[in-house]
Amino acid sequence: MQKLGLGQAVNQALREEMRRDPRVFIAGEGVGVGIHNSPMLPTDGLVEEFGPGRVKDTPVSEAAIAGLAVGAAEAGLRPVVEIMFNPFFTLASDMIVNHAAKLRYLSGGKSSFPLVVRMKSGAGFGAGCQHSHNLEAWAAHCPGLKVVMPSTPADAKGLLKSAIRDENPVVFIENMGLYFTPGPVPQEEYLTPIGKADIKRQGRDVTVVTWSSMLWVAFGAAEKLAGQGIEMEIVDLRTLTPLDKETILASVKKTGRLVVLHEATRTGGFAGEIAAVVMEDGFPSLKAPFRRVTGPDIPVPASPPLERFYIPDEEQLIAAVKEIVETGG
Amino acid sequence: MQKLGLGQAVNQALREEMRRDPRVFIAGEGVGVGIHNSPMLPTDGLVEEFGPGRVKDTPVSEAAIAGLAVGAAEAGLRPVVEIMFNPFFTLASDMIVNHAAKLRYLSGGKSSFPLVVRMKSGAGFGAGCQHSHNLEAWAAHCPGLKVVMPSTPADAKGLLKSAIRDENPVVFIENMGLYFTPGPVPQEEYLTPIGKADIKRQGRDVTVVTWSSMLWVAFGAAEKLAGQGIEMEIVDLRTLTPLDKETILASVKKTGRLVVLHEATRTGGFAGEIAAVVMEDGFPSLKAPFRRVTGPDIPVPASPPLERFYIPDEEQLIAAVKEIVETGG
Amino acid sequence: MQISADKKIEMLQTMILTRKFEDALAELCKIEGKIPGMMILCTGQEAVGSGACAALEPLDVIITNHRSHNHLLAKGADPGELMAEIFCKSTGCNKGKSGTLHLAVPEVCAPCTTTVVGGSLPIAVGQAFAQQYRQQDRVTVCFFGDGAADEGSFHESLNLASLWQLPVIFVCENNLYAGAQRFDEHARVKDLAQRASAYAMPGRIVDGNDVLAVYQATMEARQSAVTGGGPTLIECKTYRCRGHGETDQQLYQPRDEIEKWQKKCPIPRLSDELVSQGLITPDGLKEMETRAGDIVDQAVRFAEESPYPLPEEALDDVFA
Amino acid sequence: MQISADKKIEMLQTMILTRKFEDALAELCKIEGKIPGMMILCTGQEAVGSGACAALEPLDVIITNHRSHNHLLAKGADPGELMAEIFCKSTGCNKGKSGTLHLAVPEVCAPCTTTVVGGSLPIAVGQAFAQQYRQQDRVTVCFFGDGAADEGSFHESLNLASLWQLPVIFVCENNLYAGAQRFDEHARVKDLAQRASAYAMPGRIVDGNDVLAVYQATMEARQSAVTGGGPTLIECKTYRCRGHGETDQQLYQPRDEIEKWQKKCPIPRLSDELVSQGLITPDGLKEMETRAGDIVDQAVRFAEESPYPLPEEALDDVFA
Ligand SMILES: Cc1ncc(C[n+]2csc(CCOP(=O)(O)OP(=O)(O)O)c2C)c(N)n1
Ligand SMILES: Cc1ncc(C[n+]2csc(CCOP(=O)(O)OP(=O)(O)O)c2C)c(N)n1
Ligand SMILES: [Mg+2]
Ligand SMILES: [Mg+2]
Repeated sequence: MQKLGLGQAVNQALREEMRRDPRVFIAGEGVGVGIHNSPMLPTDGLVEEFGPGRVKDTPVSEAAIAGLAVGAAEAGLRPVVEIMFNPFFTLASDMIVNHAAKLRYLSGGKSSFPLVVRMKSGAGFGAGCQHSHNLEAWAAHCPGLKVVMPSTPADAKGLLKSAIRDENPVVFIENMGLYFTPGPVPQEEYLTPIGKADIKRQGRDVTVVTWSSMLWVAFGAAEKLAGQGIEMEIVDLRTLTPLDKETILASVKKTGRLVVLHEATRTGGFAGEIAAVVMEDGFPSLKAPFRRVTGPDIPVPASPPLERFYIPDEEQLIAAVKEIVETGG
Repeated sequence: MQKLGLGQAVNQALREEMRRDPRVFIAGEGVGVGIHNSPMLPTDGLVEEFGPGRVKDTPVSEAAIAGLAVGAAEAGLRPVVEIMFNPFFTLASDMIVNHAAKLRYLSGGKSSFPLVVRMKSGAGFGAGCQHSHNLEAWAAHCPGLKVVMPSTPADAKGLLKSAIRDENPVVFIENMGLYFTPGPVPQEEYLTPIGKADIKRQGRDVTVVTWSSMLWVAFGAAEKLAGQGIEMEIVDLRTLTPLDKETILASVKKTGRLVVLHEATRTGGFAGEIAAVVMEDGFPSLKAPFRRVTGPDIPVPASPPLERFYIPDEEQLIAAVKEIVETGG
Repeated sequence: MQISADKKIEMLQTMILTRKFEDALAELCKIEGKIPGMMILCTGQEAVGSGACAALEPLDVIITNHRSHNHLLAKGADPGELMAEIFCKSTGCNKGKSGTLHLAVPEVCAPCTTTVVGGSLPIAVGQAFAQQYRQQDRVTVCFFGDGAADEGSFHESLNLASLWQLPVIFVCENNLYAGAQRFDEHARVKDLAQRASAYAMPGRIVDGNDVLAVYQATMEARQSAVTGGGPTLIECKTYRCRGHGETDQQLYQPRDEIEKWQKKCPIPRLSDELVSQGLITPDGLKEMETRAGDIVDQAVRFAEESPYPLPEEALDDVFA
Repeated sequence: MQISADKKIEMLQTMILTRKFEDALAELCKIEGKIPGMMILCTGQEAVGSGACAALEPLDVIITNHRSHNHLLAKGADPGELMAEIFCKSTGCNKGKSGTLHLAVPEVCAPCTTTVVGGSLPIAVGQAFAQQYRQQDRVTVCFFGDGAADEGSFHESLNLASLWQLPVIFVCENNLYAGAQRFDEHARVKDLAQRASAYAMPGRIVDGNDVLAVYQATMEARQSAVTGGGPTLIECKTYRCRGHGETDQQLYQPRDEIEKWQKKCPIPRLSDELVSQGLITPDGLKEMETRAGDIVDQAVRFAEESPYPLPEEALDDVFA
């Protein structure tokens, strides 16, 4: 099977969908001609294949980029726009949250807004908190939006293709750290369903719910814990909304213990939603307290030791798991 | 004691602080001369007392309003700016989230940003989802911001005065429905501490954590349930961040049961954070599943029957409480 | 440019219909519980939407804002469905989800109305982009107020539209007020049309109470747009004769200013001209008014008699 | 206006110091693991910050952006603490929290640097408002790029500053590129200075490679601002001789364009003039370069020898 980085997988999805459907176009800052030239990047080579009529470089104008998508989607196109980094979601958020997500409802179901907003996210680049700030919880709190955060190149390809074909606005968040680690991606056409979590590892002792790059932290911890006789089940959410409650609840029913792992800051992060769902509908299964392993409640700092301190790691996850496995009933 | 609506209490707080401290100024759309003339409104009469030099009417420019606050706060003033309605937080959010909340950290603690952003929120006015959208969970997910949502006029006055004196950026959200119901407010000078929840009703059977206008729904339900022998303890959060975990945990320890009630939409709402905290640190106290009573996952609709359907009510809360009181261990 | 008698009469009709429609609302909204939410009317500004939309083809798009009734009626929206939506009834064009503030009528190519000030502009850019992408001979008209011209979205939208030479016409309804702020209290520039120069875009100033002038300016802008000449900013100078909304007592608007502008009302201005030119008889005019009144009466009756949506319908239409 | 020899020499010094500072960084950042994050340099643009800051008083404020090294050095920031922060060390001016992108130096009235494009403008407006509110004879200079002039925040900020006649000077560093986009690919207007007319604000075009012209324009704008004349937009036409950041291969910048502009380098332009006017001797110039080199060497040594912050320090400084 071909091995691609997550950015390359995104690239392949964009290419396939643009070839399939002439209504698909992409727009954003540097999506055509950019300052970085690397085949690992999501929009690499697209302007060469599809031309500047379908690969639109925009000014530095996030509200206009998002509004372009809203208007063009209603008019029948399939916009895939890029907001360069997750913190700049703020600048596009009126168009995405007050418009893309609401205008269909406001029309009484007459209009639709089939658009995708792609964003890069994630700490680890020494760029600091104005470039690294995980805000998936914002989008996930907005009815009318779907929120997708793939962890593997294969999922990224299948999910992005589904997002482009979805009749609704989809926020698609790519962790940049995943661009540079190749993984297997089926060459052929396939769609990965939005709204379905994926059990990436089976285990009987504890359920770890995670998404995006944190999956790989979970894998690392799972391996080490396995050596100590603790079997972690890893639920890769893939889609935050609509949330696949069934998969989460079934796993917690099996293991009786829940840890949520995400890179975003702790308070108000999406781990809370998982906790609430399990406490509502899976309470009888629970044998032990809940644990969150998340970024601390600080902006992402630039200096390497500080930034490493920010990013959740295997040790923290292992400690959290052990705590509830040991103390739990 | 004087009886004031929440808007009047805010007005009194603004007046007292502006008299006390010449660095305090207010700015926003229509904060001086507005389209509504009512003594119940928060900025009524301020331009008459303090003049247009300290009560600044701005153009319809939310980013500039928020940026004005950021710059002026760093320069040593005490800005209290108004973003008219909570959904327009989107337009100001880059300045508030990427700047007010982060620039102190980015300066290594050298700069500070003592500013208050006031916003009106709440459904119930038939204005629809572009005016009514409760986004407190967004602000509460941003390290560096404090988030205050008073439920009573007395709290509003004391909390806003604390917010204005706080050295940090505070997001202060006022439910418009509370403007028109007078309640007792001490005439004299007092400060209500930010970061402290308030037990508004003692009870042994179930803890209801709530904030802002939903407190009054909780009161109504509590009274009815008391008639049926169920005693609700009501924890009025008042401040979402910093979150007063101690008060919540102590209450749940006492009652063993938790319901969170908020007007915002369900998925990704701040109820999740409360659930997570209790499941982390209060798990052994819990006798029953958790329940959330919240707005459903829809934009706020305009039509009265639809909007009433949206807003959480006493019946829903009573049903949720009974469910866990009856089924719980 | 010669404007046909039929076209002029069509515009007069639209203005009269709008006025009757809104006069009825002004009364109805005083009745407690009758109409939910704010009531935002455009009395005195009817020439803008009526003139601009008269210059459009049916498949041209409009994107409008909180002060939308005239724009939508002028584009051909059904008055009954509009009225029912304003009443928040299930027969409304948006099943009661939108109410008066976000009326969306995709059937007449008015697919989105936004009350976020400045929100109409980026969306119009997107619509115009789709028209250009598909090489349609269509344009998008974007309505917004003088206040909206201070939002960041105005700037980003005009820049992008000009850069890509999109077929969009930005129609700024400068009614001299944004909320309680007079124009010169929120912008120091004398004419908003001047702002077009920041994007190398043509900017035109039009007497917004002269429906024929608005029509003509829009025709020219449309012609330019469909022949690759790109966008135009048209500033229509007009006046908000009523308050921002119906609960606004207009304390900040000088009485004599209001009266001066009331005398410039676009409706008699055109009807007098048509009568004096013999294009319509006084009886014909009266008949036109009666007909408009009937349409509005019927719309109100339809709205009044329609049921509210069922509570659970609130859950519909979030996702496609 | 007569510019004193001392002033000219001061500006030359600043430019030389910046160049040496950034030349060192250009080398250092090639070493794996040496400097975290992006490396964004201003080679060829040193005249802008050097000229503008030379026109300021110590208590005047500057708010800058991602391309900030020159602005901060020109305002008097300590090169060692800047360098240490760029190295992300605990002795850096922001204890390693900011790194190269958000250097904040309140001690020299450069309290915020933002890498959100366009973010510097609303903050500068707030700073200038505070200066006006307190009736200080101070101004705020806001640095931003041509790309930032397309953000909504540009528009809202200039409108508000003009409306309130705030003492702010908007210095637009038009280096012909925003990321990989040439100026004419992101804006159709010929000169960004033109945009000032949208706010009834004076807009000036300055040769951004002529430090004396930048100084003079800033002096005049400052004079106007402190005497109640309000804000000015100054467009400094210059060129980004290096890539957007050091990993940018500049494939989209024509080779001959780069070479043409390299020949216009502001440093020899001024130093040649000063030498030919006898204001400085060739030896004096060499000495000046040596001194700047020593300062940079020392700064690098300080940064290299400084420790990283302790991991747990990440938790400090969120709240006051
Ligand atoms: C983003 C945003 N800010 C504030 C408001 C509140 N608001 C509604 S209408 C209005 C004034 C708009 O003035 P203008 O654009 O001139 O339109 P007009 O009402 O005069 O037609 C304001 C401030 C809003 N709806 N949206
Ligand atoms: C809001 C926002 N959008 C996008 C970016 C990514 N970005 C960083 S610098 C830059 C180009 C800025 O160009 P310009 O303003 O001309 O400044 P220059 O880099 O030329 O100095 C972009 C798009 C950003 N930092 N912030
Ligand atoms: Mg107006
Ligand atoms: Mg540039």
